[in-house]
Formats: sequence, structure tokens, C-alpha cells
Amino acid sequence: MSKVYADARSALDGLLRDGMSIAAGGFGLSGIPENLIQAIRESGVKNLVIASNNAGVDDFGLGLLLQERQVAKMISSYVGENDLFMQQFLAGELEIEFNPQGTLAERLRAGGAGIPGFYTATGVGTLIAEGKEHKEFDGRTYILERGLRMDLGIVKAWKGDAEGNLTYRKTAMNFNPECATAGTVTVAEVEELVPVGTLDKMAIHTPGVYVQRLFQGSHEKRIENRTTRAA
Amino acid sequence: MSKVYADARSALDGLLRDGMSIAAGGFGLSGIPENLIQAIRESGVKNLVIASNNAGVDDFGLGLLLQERQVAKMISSYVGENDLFMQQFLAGELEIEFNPQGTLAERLRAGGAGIPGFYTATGVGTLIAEGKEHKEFDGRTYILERGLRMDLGIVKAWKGDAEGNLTYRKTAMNFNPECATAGTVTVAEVEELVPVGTLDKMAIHTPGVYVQRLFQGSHEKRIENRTTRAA
Amino acid sequence: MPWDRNQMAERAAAELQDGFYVNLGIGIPTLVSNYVPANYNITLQSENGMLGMGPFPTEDEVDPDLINAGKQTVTELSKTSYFSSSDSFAMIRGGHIDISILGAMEVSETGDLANWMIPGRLVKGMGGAMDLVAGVKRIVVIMDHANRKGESKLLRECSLPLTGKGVVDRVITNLGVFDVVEGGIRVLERAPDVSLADIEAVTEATLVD
Amino acid sequence: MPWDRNQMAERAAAELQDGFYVNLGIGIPTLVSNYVPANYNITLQSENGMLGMGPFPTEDEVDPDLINAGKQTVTELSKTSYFSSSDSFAMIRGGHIDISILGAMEVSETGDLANWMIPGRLVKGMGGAMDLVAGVKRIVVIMDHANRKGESKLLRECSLPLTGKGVVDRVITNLGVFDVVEGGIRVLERAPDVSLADIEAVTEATLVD
Repeated sequence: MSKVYADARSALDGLLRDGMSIAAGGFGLSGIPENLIQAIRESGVKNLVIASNNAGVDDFGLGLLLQERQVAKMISSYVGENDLFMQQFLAGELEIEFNPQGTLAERLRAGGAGIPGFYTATGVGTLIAEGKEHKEFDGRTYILERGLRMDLGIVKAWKGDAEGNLTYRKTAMNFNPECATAGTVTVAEVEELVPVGTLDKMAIHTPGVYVQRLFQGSHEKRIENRTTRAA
Repeated sequence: MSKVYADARSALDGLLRDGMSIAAGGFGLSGIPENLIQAIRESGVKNLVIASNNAGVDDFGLGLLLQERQVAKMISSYVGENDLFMQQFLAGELEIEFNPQGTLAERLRAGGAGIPGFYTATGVGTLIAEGKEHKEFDGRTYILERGLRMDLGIVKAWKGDAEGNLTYRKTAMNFNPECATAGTVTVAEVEELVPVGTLDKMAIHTPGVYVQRLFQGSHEKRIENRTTRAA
Repeated sequence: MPWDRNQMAERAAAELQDGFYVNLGIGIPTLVSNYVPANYNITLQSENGMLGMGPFPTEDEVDPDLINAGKQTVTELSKTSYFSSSDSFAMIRGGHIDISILGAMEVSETGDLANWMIPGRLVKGMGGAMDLVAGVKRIVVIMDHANRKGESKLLRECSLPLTGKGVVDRVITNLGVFDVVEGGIRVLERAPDVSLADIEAVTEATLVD
Repeated sequence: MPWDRNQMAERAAAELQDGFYVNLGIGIPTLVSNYVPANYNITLQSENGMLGMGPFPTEDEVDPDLINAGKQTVTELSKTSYFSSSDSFAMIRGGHIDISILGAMEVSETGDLANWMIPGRLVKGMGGAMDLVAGVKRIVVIMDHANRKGESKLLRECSLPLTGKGVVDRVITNLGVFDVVEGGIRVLERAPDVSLADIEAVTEATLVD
């Protein structure tokens, strides 16, 4: 009954199927599950519905799945860094559902937390609100947004243990905790697998109950927008 | 513009008024803002509406405010440890709104997160659901619960810094992070005020933006139900 | 011979599978942890904000910052993690806990559960019980089959205010093990030397095959 | 003489008060941090999950795990805390951030803001902009008063799809500072040697006293 697997491929064994939905952690190229994305690409699984804030770049991150035309639909807040995305979108090969970033994050949290819907003022009066239930609370108008539960969650953490406890590092945390809770099954890749008991119990961002499988991967951690000042 | 105050009394200066609403952290007697409760008692403020999972015991915690008949209404999930509560309730001097524990926690989180309402299956088919909007999602019935925003949040943390960053210890965390976000103004008492930069940046449970004032207090930390095994 | 408290708890422990995340109610359910097979990795959740609850502390280990949902002092384990109340109930409400084993005042043949309130008596509150029965994947009740007056607690309909409607999957009483199924309650197991007639005599709920 | 980018940013910095929690948009708004008075304790929020954002790193300090909402590498400060995306937007949506300073394509005289989408052009997405304008206490826009064709960006009604309706409190352009008030736009300040006639000439929105 060990949760620990040797690599991305074995950790995904038996979990992938055409048309499934996947919540993928990461913001830009930071904190993305690089190894799992690569293994999903190699699996050849098709028609994926992916909830992820961004779509990677052409040759890294979720862009690798776009290259192979494995994605049917993205639920994202910003896809501006990916030209392949735009080509496939304009060719009608790829559907996009834009969600405001905070709404996407809250939808994933809600899905994982057993909340099928919540009201938010975000997007009221915009295209995003069209077709959604409107409701007034204390004189302000809000729209109903749905919780998102996905077939699979794929996340990248800094350290993890055999119980599935995960801890993230700096802004590489981003959407990963939400994707871990939103996945009916969640697979995590970690930079370092550590012995149970060595993580700070007050800083376990994803408790083990949310992680069914994990493995230690190697990570390129590509930087999208290197910006520096003089030393 | 310092957030740091000398004690509970000065930290509450100008914030209290009759009839105000207060979200108070703690579960049982663990992680309760002992010093702030004492100072509120001494202020003599009346007709308070308090959201707190429990009502303390007769002579400690929120029971101290019941002794002085300062509370008009409690929003709680369990008040079984407090006889004073029951006397005042049966005498019609005190109103109680029972919330399921998870609903109370989520209402406080939602209030702090700008979510005026959310749907939950908790309480469907029970007294709790009466008078609430029912809605079906994917074939299951849920009820609408409201976010709770309170005039004041009072919380107790383990360590805090001058920026208002707080970290809690073990199960004394409980409702404190939610109460910190739900308060329009939040005052925190900490066991130890530490220099800015010494808290683990990945384990700051309440970022400073939620805390307007804080002080270092001394804490009795009374144990409600000491249960031990043989050594 | 009907089961005693410990035998009921032992039977309930057979509901657990290796790797399960478990929430145990106050009272007899707490005893279940004594009967977990040694080779199982079972993780106990305490809804006040802890995953991986350990045994009661020795006198030296008592920590006011470390209590369970019954407000008893407990200990942590190497795998323990702590979190806030909203995170704890996100875990519960979201269906991430495999099983909850709870006490009850009444259970109906449609799986309704009443365990928080007796009208006319002092109302203490439901605590986390409504969240648990609504959110946890599987709900197993442990209770005496009849109350002190000898009246069935396994009923056609609950007479007390409900904690949840249609939420109970299985009931373990001193007389046996019962499943909530289409049309009523099915007897799954009987305690040693307890006959079906013994059960029928103290069961108001419809018993079905 | 109209303000340049840096002068607009400098003027925007005057919107900040000591102790403020601030979210700065991409582009000119980023420059605002260069003009914060040295004795102010201002905390920058980055919506990807950081409170207390520091300056860009030196080449040695670059860390792929430490970026801002524009995906630029940044640094942390002693007061920094990190959190998840849902926690970050809880902070934003819940009204805990004092001010957000954002760029815009168009602003209407009723405070509508358009800054995410041009129909017929490639749509990249709104990112966190809709959440920011709906949730943050005060929204200040920095933009050029007119577009490259010389057409007003301060309009009766926005022609582009909205980011938020009735959300803008103040607009800082190269020509001056403008408040969204009952009935239209009020001129609060003019850039040096910019006349009211100069402003009227490139403003479609109703100007009121």
C-alpha cells in the first residue's frame, strides 16, 4: 500500500484515459509538474480537459501536450505565452474557457471542499457573467460559480514524504494545493522525498490525505521571464 | 503606524462598542484569545454578537463575558461545556444560532474571502436547513449558507511579528485563521512577539494584512479535558 | 450473547482497510482504534484540525495546544499535519475521509441519523456531526440496539431531530451488524447466540433479506 | 507639458498611504514602487501568492520558485509570506488590499474598465484583473489619455469588453488626474502647462465640476 512510485510513468499507471479531466498546478512555468506532463505526453492520451492557470510555453509545460494535440479544452485565466495554443484555438481544434484567476482558484478549492457553487462579484457586468445565475446579497450583485472536481490532479511540490504530505517552496506553491484537493486522484512529483516526520507539521501545505501517489523527479525549473537588477 | 500594542486593553482602545459583532478564535479552551476576552469583559461593552465554535466554560474563555451578561447572541456549533450559557438561554436572555462546525468555519472563511454565499450538503434535511434556499447540483440537494463578516476578529497565535504575521501551534490553530480574515478589524494576542523575518515564510498561517493590531500576552492555557495514559 | 462495548468496537474495526483515513466519534467509536490491525496504516482525522492523531499523552506529554475533537489531550505522530478549521472541514465535506464511525440516538431504515438533540432537553449543539455525515464517504454507526427502556433505536422513522437524512450506510449494535438497503434494514451478522427472533423483538425498522 | 511614464508613476505613488497593502499591475504601475516615500511601510501583494514582494533579483539571486504575477523573477523581504492561489485571491476578493494600480485600454465615465480583450485580436485572458477590480478597496488606473490615433481612452462608454463595471475610482493619465464622480469625470489635477481645453480636446467622457 505504498504511495511512493519510481517515476512519473509508473505513478500514472492505470490512471489515464481519453477524455478525462485534469487539474494541473503551476503558475507560468513555476511549480509545474514537469515530469507528469512529460509522461502524459508519452502516454498518448487524447481529448483532455485541463484546468490550469496557464498553458505553458510552446516547448515546455502544458505546451508539450498541445504539440501532440492531446488537449480538447483548457480552463485557464491567461494563455498569452503560448503561440501553439492560439493556432489550435483559431483553427477550432481547442476550446478555451476563460476563468478569472481568483475564480479558477476558488472553483478548484470549492470542488475539493465539497462546495458545488459559490457567489462572487468577480466578473459581474462582463462577458464572464453571461448565462450565469445572478443574485443580490446586501445590495450588491454576485454571480454563481461552480466548484470544479477533476478526475486527476497533478501537482509539483518541493518536499514530500511517503504519507503524501507535501510542502511547497515560495511562489511555486500557487495553484498546487488547490489542484491536489480538486483531483479525485492526485499524483504529486517532488524535488525531494524526505523521511516521514521530517517535514514541519505546521507547514504541511497539502496533507497526505489528498495525495494518492508520489515520486521524486528531476526538475528543469525553466524561467519564463528572467528580470534582474544590477548587483 | 506600529501594529504592536502593550497589552489587550490598549490594543482594543477605540474598537469596542455595544451591539458589535465579534469573531473569536479557539476550539474549546485551546487557542482562545484569553487576554482579549478579559479586556472585553473589563470594558463593560454589552449586547455582543459573538461567532465562536464554543462558549468557553463558566469561569474561563467566553464564559467570562456570559458572567457579566455582555453577550446577546452566540453563533456556535457546541456550547455543552457551559452551564451559565444554558441558564441565560433558558431565561431568554441569550440567543443561540447553531451552525454545524464546518459550516461555521466556512462561513467565516467565506466572509473574509468576499464570498457572500456558498452551497453545502451539510444540514440538508435537518432543522438547520429550514428557511434556507435549497438548490440541486448534479442531482444532489444543497443549501445556501452566508459568508460571515464581523466587526472585530480576536485571535490567539503562538508567534507573531510587528508586521502582523502570525503562526499558530498544533490544534490551537483551529478557528483562529478564519476569525482573523472575517474581522473588519482584527486584533491578535501572541505568546511571543518575534523580530520580523524570523518566522518561516512558508508557515505564516495568517499574513500580516489580516492583523491590524497585536500584542504579547501571558496565557494560562487551561486544559478542559485532561486525558492521559500510563507512561 | 450480545456484544459489549469493546466487542462492538472490535467489530467496527473490521470496517477499516489498510490506508484508510478515518474520523472516529466520541464514546464507543473512540475504542475502535484499539482494534486496528498492527500491519495497517490507518490515519485518524480530528476535525478540530489534525490528521494523524496519536494516543492519549502520558502525564509528561500533556500539551494544552494538542487536543482532539472531544477536547481530550492527545499526541501527535511522525506523519501528523495540522491545519485550520475551514481546511479540516474542506477535507471532510469534500469526501476525502474514507469512513466515519459515530454514535447515535436513533437510526431510521432509510439511513436517517439522529444524534445531536433531544427536544425539551438542553441543546448543546451538533458540533461537527452534520458535516461528517454529509461529507464522509461511508458512515458507520455504533449504538446499542435498544434504549434503556428496551425500545428500538433502529426505527421506521427517527422521532428526534435529524443530524442527516439518508446518510448511514451500516449500523453495528450489541446484537449484530445491519446495512441500510433498498426497502429497509438487512441483517448482515448476528452476535453470538443472538437469534433473528431476538433482533426482531427489539427492532422497529423494516427488516429485509 | 504632459507627464511621461515615470511622472505618471510618481503621481500614482502619492495615492499610497503609510501602511498600505498594494497590488500593482503590469507595465507603468510597476514603476510606482520606485516612488514610494522612504519612511513609508508599503507592502506589495503579488496575486500568484506572495505578500511583501521585494525588488528584482541580482543575477545571483534569481530563483525559479520566486516570481511575480508578471512571471518576472523577484525577491523576498524579511516580512514576506507565501500562500496558495485561493488564499491569495481570498485576500483580494475579501477587500483586504487597500489599493490596486492598474493599466487600462479604456475607462468609462461610470468607472467601467476595459483592459483584457480586443475583439478580433488574439485573446490572451484576463488573469487576475477581474478579481482585483471587483475586490480591492480602491482602484486607480494609469493610462495614456489618448490612444496612438489620438482618440480618447476616457469614454462615455467603453467599446471593448469590460474587465469590471463601475470599478474605477481614479484615473491618472499623461494629462492629469481624474475622479469618477456622480455624472461623469472630474478633473482633479492637470499636468504642468496642460490646459482644461487641452484635456477637453481629447476627452470623450463627460467632464463635470
